[in-house]
Amino acid sequence: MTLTSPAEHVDTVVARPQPRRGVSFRDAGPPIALVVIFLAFSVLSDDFRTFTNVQNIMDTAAVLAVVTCGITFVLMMGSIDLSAPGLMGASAIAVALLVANNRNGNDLGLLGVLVAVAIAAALGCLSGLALVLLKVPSFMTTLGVSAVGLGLATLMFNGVQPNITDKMLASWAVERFLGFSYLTWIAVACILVGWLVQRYSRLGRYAYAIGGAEEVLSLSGIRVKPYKVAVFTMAGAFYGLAGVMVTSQLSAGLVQAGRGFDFQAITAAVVGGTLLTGGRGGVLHSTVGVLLVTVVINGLVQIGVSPYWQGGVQGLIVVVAVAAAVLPQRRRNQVVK
Amino acid sequence: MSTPVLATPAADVGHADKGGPTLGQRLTSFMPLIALVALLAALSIADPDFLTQRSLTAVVRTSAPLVVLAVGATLVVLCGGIDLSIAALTSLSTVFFALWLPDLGGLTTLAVIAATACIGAVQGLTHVLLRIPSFIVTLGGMSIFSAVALVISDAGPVRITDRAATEWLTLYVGGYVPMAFVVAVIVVAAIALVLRLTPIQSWITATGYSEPAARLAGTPVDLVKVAAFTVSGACAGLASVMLVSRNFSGSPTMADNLLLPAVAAIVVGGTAITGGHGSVWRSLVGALVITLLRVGLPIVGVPSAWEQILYGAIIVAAVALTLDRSKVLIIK
Amino acid sequence: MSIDVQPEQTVSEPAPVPALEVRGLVKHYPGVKALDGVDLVVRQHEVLGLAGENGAGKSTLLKALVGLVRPDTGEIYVRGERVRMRSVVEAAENGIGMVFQEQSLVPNLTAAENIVLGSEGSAVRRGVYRWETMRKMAQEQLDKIGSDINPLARTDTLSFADRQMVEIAKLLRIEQRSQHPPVIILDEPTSVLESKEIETLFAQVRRLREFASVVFVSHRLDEVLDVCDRVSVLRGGQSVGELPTAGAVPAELHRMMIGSTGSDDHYHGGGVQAADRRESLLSVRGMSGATFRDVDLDVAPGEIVGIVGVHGSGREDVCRALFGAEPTTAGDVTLDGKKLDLSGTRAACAAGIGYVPAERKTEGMVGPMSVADNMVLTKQGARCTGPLVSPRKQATLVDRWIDRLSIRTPHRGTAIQRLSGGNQQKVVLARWLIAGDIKLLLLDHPTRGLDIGARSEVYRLMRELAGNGVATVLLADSLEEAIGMSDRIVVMSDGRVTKEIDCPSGAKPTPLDLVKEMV
Amino acid sequence: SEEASGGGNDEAGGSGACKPADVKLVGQVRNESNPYEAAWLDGGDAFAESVDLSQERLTYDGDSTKQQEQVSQLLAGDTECLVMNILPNGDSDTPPIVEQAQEAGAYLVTQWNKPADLNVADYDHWVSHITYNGVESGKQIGDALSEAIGGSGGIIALQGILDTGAAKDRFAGLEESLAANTDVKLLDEQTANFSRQEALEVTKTLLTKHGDDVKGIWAANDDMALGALEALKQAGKEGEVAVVGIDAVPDALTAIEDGAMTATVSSDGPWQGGIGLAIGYCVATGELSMDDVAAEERAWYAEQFLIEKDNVAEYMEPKTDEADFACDNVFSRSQGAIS
Ligand SMILES: Nc1ncnc2c1ncn2[C@@H]1O[C@H](COP(=O)(O)OP(=O)(O)OP(=O)(O)O)[C@@H](O)[C@H]1O
Ligand SMILES: Nc1ncnc2c1ncn2[C@@H]1O[C@H](COP(=O)(O)OP(=O)(O)OP(=O)(O)O)[C@@H](O)[C@H]1O
Ligand SMILES: [Mg+2]
Ligand SMILES: [Mg+2]
Repeated sequence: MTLTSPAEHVDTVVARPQPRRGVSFRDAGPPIALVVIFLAFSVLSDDFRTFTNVQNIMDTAAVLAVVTCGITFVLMMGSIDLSAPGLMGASAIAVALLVANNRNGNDLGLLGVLVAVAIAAALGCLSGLALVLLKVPSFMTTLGVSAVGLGLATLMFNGVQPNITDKMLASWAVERFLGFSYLTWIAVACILVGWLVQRYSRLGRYAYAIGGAEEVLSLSGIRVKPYKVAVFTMAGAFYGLAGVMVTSQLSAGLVQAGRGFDFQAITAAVVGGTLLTGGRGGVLHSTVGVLLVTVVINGLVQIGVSPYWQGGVQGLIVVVAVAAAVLPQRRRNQVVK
Repeated sequence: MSTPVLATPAADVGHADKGGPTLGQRLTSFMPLIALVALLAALSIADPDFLTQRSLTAVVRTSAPLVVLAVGATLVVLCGGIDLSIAALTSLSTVFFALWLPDLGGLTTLAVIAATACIGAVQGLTHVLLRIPSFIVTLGGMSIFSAVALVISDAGPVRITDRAATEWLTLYVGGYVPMAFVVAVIVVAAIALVLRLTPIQSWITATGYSEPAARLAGTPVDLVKVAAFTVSGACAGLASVMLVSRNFSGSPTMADNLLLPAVAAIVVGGTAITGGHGSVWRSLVGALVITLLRVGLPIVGVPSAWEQILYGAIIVAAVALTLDRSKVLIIK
Repeated sequence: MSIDVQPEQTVSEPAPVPALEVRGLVKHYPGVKALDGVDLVVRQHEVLGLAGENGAGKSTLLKALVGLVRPDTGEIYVRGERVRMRSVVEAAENGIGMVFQEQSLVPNLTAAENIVLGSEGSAVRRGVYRWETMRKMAQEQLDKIGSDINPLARTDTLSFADRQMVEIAKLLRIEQRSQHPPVIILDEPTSVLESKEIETLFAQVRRLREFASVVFVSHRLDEVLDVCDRVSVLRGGQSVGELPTAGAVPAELHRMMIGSTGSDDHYHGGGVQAADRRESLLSVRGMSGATFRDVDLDVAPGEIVGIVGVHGSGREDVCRALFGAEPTTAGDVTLDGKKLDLSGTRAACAAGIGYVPAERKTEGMVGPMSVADNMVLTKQGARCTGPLVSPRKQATLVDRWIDRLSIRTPHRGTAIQRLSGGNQQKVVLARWLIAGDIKLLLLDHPTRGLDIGARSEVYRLMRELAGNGVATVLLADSLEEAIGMSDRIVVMSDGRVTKEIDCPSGAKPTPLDLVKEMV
Repeated sequence: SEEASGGGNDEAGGSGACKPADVKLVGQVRNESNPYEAAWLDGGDAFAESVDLSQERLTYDGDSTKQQEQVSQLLAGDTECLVMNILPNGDSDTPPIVEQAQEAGAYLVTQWNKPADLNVADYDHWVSHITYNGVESGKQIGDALSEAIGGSGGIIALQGILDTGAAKDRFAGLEESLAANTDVKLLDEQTANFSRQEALEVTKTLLTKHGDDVKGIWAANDDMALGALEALKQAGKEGEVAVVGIDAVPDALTAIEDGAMTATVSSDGPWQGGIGLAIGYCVATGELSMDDVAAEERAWYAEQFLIEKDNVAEYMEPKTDEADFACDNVFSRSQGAIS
């Protein structure tokens, strides 16, 4: 009976909604918030709207942008990553001890940078392995690995501050190209790489898909575990590079090089529209978030908000920015965690 | 309406009382305790002096604020959210306590708890009404509370001179059991009891596992979430009173570093960070494990750098042991 | 067993090696024997139907065939060779692929990516995506089944039916993957499709038969008889026989499934007369929302009103709006003479409205919670004495309803996600009934995925409730169901109510009548 | 009244009669991952070795609660001959440590942080509290900065963690200095939480805000001063702006030697690590009786020096003299009681 029902004539083909290409409306919130906040500070402070300050903002954003690049892939999978402080600390100390420095005779130059990044990547890999093999939530594995990283860093630090004398590494923070420091360009390169990985590589797309529906990937015969591990490893490499960048900025390897970057990066990513539940957003979204957060911090100093209130006002602006950004997408029954 | 009677009888439905939780499943709920005992044993082997009554008393006394904080936040986690503001709120309320004590005297404790409960409720409302992820709301809350605490305390500790108001928390029940810990256990028991005896448990669980389904089943999802944040806030207030009783002062940054330990306690207890599965008892045990790690490792003589490495390794191992994976399908 | 048949295939032989053979498959779950020694033969180039009640073990059997379920004992032979399926990949290499009962697409990927997922071939070279190749590959698959979906659309922007087409398009990639004639398994592929799409699918199935074997599961027995060459029947995890479809009628098949004679009268007659509908229980005037405008609707106590309409007609959203789950911009809604608060689901529940959503897995039930907890989730009062939960009261209540609705579950404490789809649906329905205070039931595809027996029980239940004065709004699974069950049918199109048709027993309209109005 | 409770008892109050070998030495600082505190613990080790003991090194990660937890745990053990040399995380952390130590009968020396109204003389087991005069150091470097910029011009200030006594005292010192040098103008003040990295970022922002008006940078510690130096380097203003800090960490000394930095004030980590244990050890073993500890030696300012280019060479090598730790000499660096 059902089969023979003549209802088949019914399904008039309605004009199908064409898929959105490029920027969609629901992605527009954070960029608009960025522009609004930027304009607001420009009006409030003449010092803010100078080119030097824009340079300054970009330079300041560089390290956070690299960390956020890494964390974005983890968040895209729906996992979380708190290991940035430990991994950055380990790589900062490692690179300071490997390039020309005041502690030992090493002078590995770029190779030293690579080794430091590799150490962080290995630690990232460790979080990933603990996640997939021990089935411990990433929240915990990364927290644990962060502690391990800090411990390693403290061991390497061994009581004496390593200062770098390496010309190449020191120049990253000082030399400029087209008005911006090399570090800023490194961050731009990272964002570009991150974006290409996200859009054109299997790793990136699978990370995105894992956030959307992990079980479906297994049903399609894809082994997701290696990809998860790879994502954490890649994130670790980004943090490692960020640790190296901090070392370049400070001319010294600090165990605390990554302090606070975990929550800052997550905030930036979420403000930019990457969902903590995974499956949405991406490197470009996160970059907008990084700029937004940096602009707020810089702007508050520029307009002279009391240091006592700085943190509070930052927090308020972040909440308001996110509220404004989600406003157009509010739906009943929507899950917000 | 009379309940309808259906023609087809149940053929061979075996819903007799077999098939309840198996032994294995029961065992998994004891895993946190096993982890705790194992850790204690390891520490005692490393330093036999560690296993003394005085030392254990000190551990449970120390753990009380962490237990209370973790237990409050557990409710939020069970609902599928997270509360990152607990530590900053505790710091803020230590300042409240110290500032209000001269005027309110014995009522200060209640006033502080009421105030933090309200602050928690405001965060909850912001979360459900504005649809902002709890992570962001409470992250914002964290920095706002810190700023307020700095400003109202004039960026410094506020000493309390009248210790009578918190004296009771420093007593020992039966000479051995610290009152603060007894209070913490009572809080846990009370919350656990309310959850067990009322429908709230299933509302929270449903919200945590599947919010859309819970909502469409008419569960008061928003109410439950706001309530969870309120309790979490109240617990932060209580924890602050415990800290004040220990430190004789309020300070705008006093408890700031308790955030990650509290969340770690929740997860080490085996509560799923994604929501739904877990319990406040688990967080109690988790908090004890974390406290043992925080104080035990350095006291038995592990050097600072190795202490961090061990801490990292042990919390991961503890979660590997305690998390009941049959309840959490996908580990993110 | 010792069937070491010659591996080389000689098609000219009278009895060619079966494409797939299963012997003595057993699978235990805690408290259930999902498979209890199943035998199954899938011949080459045939469409084999698999029938059985909810929970008979069909999905479990099929999952065992693609390596998702590890059977306790039993053997699987592919083209005469014993194989051990350990993963979907292995199954695919053996030429076996499956469309799952619950949809399995990644919502935030494009349709194209979903189609090639896991078998990207040349679309991904050395880990790098080549979007154009991928789009072409996907387009090719979609063209095969005559779907006009844009391959670069994000999957979660597609309708349910479109997503099903994407699944099938994806499955057909198996042709590229195995050099042998593939075995393609479709577990209830039609339950969410509309007639036209079902036709397209069947055309595909017939095309597939040319070069493949197909295993097809559906609870619509007429479909099974129509498209299959042969039907195997499962009952309680055991094979109870098979039936050539030529000349068979649904009743015969149904008898085999349940082991006794079933009633042919699915819809159980009954209904209210037009005269009884003077005062309406639910009255909707000029309700508008994002996807519907100016909806007027009346439902009398004891009346079942079916809403029909094509995809995008807005009928789902009307239902959700009445339950407070979708915002409205205008309109007066009264229930029992009192103005209805549409601000949230809670108010709706309190007013005596019940809602059974179509997406059971994500919206209907809380998977990891027990059957009992799911059942009492809404009407907490029913298991409480005062404000406190009484475990004894809950046990009696839940067990009584498990009996009443013959829910197959090992225990009331079993997680609902372990039940078969049909049994899950019964639990969800029971949720609204246990307190006995329901006035209006909104049923969105309540029989989706239910076997004929269960469906019949749901119908009987609906009648029973109607008899007790409960008003029902039904979004039916098929036009026949709408016609059979409704006292009145409201046609919606493009967000508006376009027609109301009285539908009393004895003077039912034909599907054709409705279709004319729906266009 | 000055001779307060310390010597009240006939058993000489807190003075102990421990055998030297029974004494247990504990040094507790925030972490071992900065040179100053690592050197502090090493100084403690050096002292312990000199009396054939070993020091238990504790760190608490700058986490007040963790510090309290460790101290309670420590005091739950054997406390009779326990000597603790502790760096409390903040002012508010001192009272509970003191009370617990008093109750347990352990010998306690605290450094740096103490609420002003907490009186050491009220406790007989809290042997001593040592600190540097923050107002003084803040003023000294403020004056040095004024001089370096020629007595007039704009400066910016980088504050420490706002709720620490050290940060406040040092800033108060700066204000005193500014009151004396009226032509020097404080353009801006921000906190960089004693952190090198935060200082880098804050300074960069302030440099763009005030541009060439900035002639000098006052930082509440050397770490921030070093961060500010990096910021100057990145802004291409190396050498154009004078920078001062406090603590005399090795990097800062090097910077002063190189002329990149103007001044710092010494605080001697290794000495602090040793002296606290030494005082406690002397009292625990009875070599030093609490009766003999003068009231002004219960809470005192340690000697500090302004280090500038001309005298930096003297401080490049840390020199702790074992003679400093002899029981009759432990208060030799006192600059007088904390007022
Ligand atoms: N021709 C193409 N070239 C490159 N990438 C493509 C192409 N087509 C689709 N994609 C990928 O498919 C994804 C989905 O496309 P679409 O633009 O619809 O969503 P989106 O904007 O990325 O999603 P979101 O809203 O989450 O940001 C894109 O992220 C993009 O990476
Ligand atoms: N993962 C599981 N754990 C425990 N029991 C299970 C599991 N999966 C299925 N079962 C049980 O096995 C039996 C067979 O289920 P199955 O899903 O195969 O039925 P089905 O014939 O496909 O039913 P439907 O027509 O409703 O889809 C049911 O009783 C079900 O409760
Ligand atoms: Mg996009
Ligand atoms: Mg099935």
